[in-house]
Amino acid sequence: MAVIKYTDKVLEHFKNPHNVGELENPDGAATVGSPACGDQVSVFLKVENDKIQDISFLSYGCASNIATGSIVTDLAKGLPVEDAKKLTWKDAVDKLGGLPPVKVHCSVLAVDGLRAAIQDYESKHLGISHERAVDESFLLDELKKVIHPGLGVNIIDAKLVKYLRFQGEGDEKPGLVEIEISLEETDPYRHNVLEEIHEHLEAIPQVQEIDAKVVEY
Amino acid sequence: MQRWLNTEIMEVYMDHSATTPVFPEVARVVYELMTRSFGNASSLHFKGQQAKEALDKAREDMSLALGCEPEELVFCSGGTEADNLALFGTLPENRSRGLLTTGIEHEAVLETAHHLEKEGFPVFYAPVDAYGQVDLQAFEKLLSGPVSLVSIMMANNEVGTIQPIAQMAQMAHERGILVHSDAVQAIGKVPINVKELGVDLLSGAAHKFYGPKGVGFLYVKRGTPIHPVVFGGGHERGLRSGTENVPGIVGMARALSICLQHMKQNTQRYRMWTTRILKACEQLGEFRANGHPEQRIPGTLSLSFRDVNGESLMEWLSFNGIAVSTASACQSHAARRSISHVLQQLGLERPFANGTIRVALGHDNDDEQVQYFISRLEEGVRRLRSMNHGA
Amino acid sequence: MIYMDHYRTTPVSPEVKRAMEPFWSEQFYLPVSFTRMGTDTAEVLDNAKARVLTSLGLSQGEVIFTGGGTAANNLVIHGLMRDADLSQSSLVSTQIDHPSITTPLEFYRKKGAKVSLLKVDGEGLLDPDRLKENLSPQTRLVALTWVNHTIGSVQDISSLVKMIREVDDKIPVLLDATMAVNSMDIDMRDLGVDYLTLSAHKIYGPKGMGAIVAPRKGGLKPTLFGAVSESVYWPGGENIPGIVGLSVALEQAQQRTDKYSNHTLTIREALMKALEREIPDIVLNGPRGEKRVSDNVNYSFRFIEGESVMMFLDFENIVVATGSACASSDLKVNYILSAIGRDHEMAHGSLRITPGWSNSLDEVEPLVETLKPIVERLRAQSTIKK
Amino acid sequence: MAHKYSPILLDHFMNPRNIGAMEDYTLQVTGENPRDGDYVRFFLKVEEDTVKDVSFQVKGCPRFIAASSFTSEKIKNHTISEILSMDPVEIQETLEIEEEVFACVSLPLKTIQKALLGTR
Repeated sequence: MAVIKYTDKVLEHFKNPHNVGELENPDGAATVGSPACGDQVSVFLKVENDKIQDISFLSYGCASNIATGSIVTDLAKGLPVEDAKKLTWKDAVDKLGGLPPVKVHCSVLAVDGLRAAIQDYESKHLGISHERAVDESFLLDELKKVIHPGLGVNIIDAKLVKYLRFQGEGDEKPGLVEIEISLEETDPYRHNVLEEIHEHLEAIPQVQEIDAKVVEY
Repeated sequence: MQRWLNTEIMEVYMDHSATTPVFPEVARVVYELMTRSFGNASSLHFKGQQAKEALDKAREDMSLALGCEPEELVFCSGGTEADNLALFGTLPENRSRGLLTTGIEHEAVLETAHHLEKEGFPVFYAPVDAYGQVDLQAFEKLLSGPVSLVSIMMANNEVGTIQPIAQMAQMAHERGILVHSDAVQAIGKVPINVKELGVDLLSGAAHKFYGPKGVGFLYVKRGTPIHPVVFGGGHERGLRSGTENVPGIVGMARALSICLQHMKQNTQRYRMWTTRILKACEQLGEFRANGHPEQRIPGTLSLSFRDVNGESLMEWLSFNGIAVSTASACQSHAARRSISHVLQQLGLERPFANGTIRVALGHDNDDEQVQYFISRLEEGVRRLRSMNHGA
Repeated sequence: MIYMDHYRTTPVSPEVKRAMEPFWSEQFYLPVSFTRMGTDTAEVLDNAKARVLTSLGLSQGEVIFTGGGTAANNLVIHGLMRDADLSQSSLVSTQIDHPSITTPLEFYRKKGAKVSLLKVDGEGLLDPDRLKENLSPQTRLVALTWVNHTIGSVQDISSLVKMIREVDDKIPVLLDATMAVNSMDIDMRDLGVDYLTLSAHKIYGPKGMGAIVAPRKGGLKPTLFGAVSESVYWPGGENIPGIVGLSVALEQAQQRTDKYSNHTLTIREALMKALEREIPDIVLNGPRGEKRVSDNVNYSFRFIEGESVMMFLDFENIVVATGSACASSDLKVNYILSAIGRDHEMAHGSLRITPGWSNSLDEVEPLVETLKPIVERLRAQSTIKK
Repeated sequence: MAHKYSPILLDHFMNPRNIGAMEDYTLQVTGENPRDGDYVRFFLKVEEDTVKDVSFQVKGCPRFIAASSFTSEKIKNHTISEILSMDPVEIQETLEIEEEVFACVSLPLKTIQKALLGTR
């Protein structure tokens, strides 16, 4: 039964989250996730000589969404931008003393928000374009953000995605993503995983159509 | 009606195979959860958390006691529901393969097997010897038939014989066949480790081991393909929907742990009393003890007396304050069989089968009660025999 | 402590607890013919059945005690469909019925039956004409939940059943009365339904106990098999304390429906007024007034998510429920709120507050006073603004 | 429904009247229930068309023993024609046994009636 049991650290960061709010004219800002899926995070950065001088976040979501936002901004504050980029959702979860598998996706979202804000800063101030060609490896990285709530592991590492194809320019249907994902009929999170796949891929402009099939092998 | 009795009536309960009184400590735990921390395990808030923690702890304790992992236990309303889930939940939709069981199973498996036959599933019944143990050669031959599930009870409810489950599980697994065992009569009385038994599914019912009525479990080994038969909110990993009966489950776990603490001592007590009872029965003459002499649930005795009607002997004992059950009566009006399907399968001659009672000793019995029972039994048998051949 | 989640579960009442007491360790035997202990127990079961029938206005009929409310609904649905030709069978219910009705229906849809889960209006009420359109000679079952367990909408059962009977009086009607038993006086003689189901732990009775009550015997085929003792539908050793507990809880509930509905209605009205006065940007889920059951309040709080609100209330020892996906067992957003037209955000931000006997009017003000700053604070840190 | 023994039935079971064999009987007859091998053997002393004395041996369930005991008491000092007109339903009602469930209750009287008819 996915009834959530939070550690005291999580409750502490939930009750009194650090770095809440919106920075005046931030050097980098980004919003990831969506209220539709019950989870959204906005991260704001102020950078001085390549260090994160100030950072804040806003959140729409459950207790772990708020707690992970708080811990990630704590970890990133004062770090050189290059080191902040290396922060992983596992660092956040460990700092919080663990998260139930069903809530791991919140820490992924918070780290995602931080990286997106950094990319926003880099493209605005350093002219680095993060235009990455949208291909299968790009999609694989995106799908690594989809965590299976029962396992607490992303669907790529959990080897649930059995087939992935992206038709780019020159193929018959450019923009079409075909995925086969293995989920048992009695898996209570079957619906949730499919929804998250659509949420992540629909955010990519080059993706026109998503054909996600569930297989059972 | 008391006028001819020379001794005081003593209330003695010796039908523990039918049901058992709840341990006082278990009743207290159930009350506590029923009235105060009554939270629903599925809810999030701390009221729910209290129930959730109690449920998780119970699940852990029981899995430790049975030698499995907590997620491998599916809680339900009792042994009957667990057996139905084990059979209906694993047999293939296309009826290509069916069930291998025995003719001496408890109705919860036997009636389900009969229904499956009506639905077109192949069902095979392995023969048993005079003690009630499965004939392993015949069993092995039957395994080569269209079988996808073996369901054989760990111990028989009437004669107490314990089946060689581990051997049968090994033979079945060599052919990729799932194995379920109804262990309702064995749990709390003999040590059980599901990994050592090697079964894929195992059912139990709390009211047989001094736990609350209306709660039981099915052990489902991780990875066993099984689908639910009760649909709804997706509780118990979707295998048994419906709000968890937290007070019942916690009571069941507590009852099992108490039984395990007393198992060694109780087994010795029951063995000692069994020897004493059997000795008295031998002296009465024209007597059979049914079930395997050693591989039998300690404290379970199936006693057959020639030229005695089992129901009359039971009534005589009942009148003297002693509760036992009889396997030979149209007493179970629904079945209206003259003698039980188990005794028939064991090939017991009819004059003996008709005079059969089942005595199931329990935690709450003591020496004085056993002595009182023996004296009443002797008098009852002599009395009833005198009625028909002027002994 | 303010416990206002009685729709999730209720404590066993002292009277029910006392009634169950003898059957744990003293009178623990099962109904067995020709034994004193067994026949005493049989009488206890007969009295319990009689108590259930009379509480629901019946002098005779069938009472099937089951292992819970979900088990009761499954037993009726499987019992009607066991030997039916699924390709010629149609099953009808609504999109907002309880999962213990909609999920078994989905099971039969996958096996080839036609299943219509009808749309309801924005307040969760079923239009009789829409039901009428979906009745046909193949209709094997109409299953309805009297009071919705999330938004408290009360279906107009008498007119719905009257309409069904006009179309065809042989169509079996299952009515899940679980959330209606506390507040609504039930007389099954005028209700005209074939099977009524209920769950004990929602009416101050024990968990793990449910019941099916039918004016006429027969009609269902057994789908649970075992040693038949008192009931061919729920074989095996009877849960005597549970059965006694359910029957006493039902009797008590039905004797006090007026007192209960007045008690909870005053709290509900006060709570709704206070919330709408104190906290902006909130939307009531489900109907107002008569069409809403007396003991259910459900609001969506815009711009924030429900699990966080619940956790903060939890810290203050206030217990309510939420429709947020984050708090649900399968992370799915509350299907009932979606069915009445709430978008995901509104569904995530919903709170269900369900008072019961243990609550009083003077708990309303502290609850709202505690809730107000929580909502403001969460809105302040939310990514979505007005 | 769990059946219950009536007090009168229990009395006849615990204190069966006229139990035992008889030396100087004029007529002996045995009735057997094929289903479960229960049987009753009546010893009758018949003088001037009247049953002066009766005793019986029995192996059976409590209902069968009670019915045999009650029958033996009922036919004592009655004429053969009176006994032939007796109805087993009366026994079943006095002992409060649902006949349709326990057909064996009427076996004792029918056994005697068959035997007495034979002597005509």
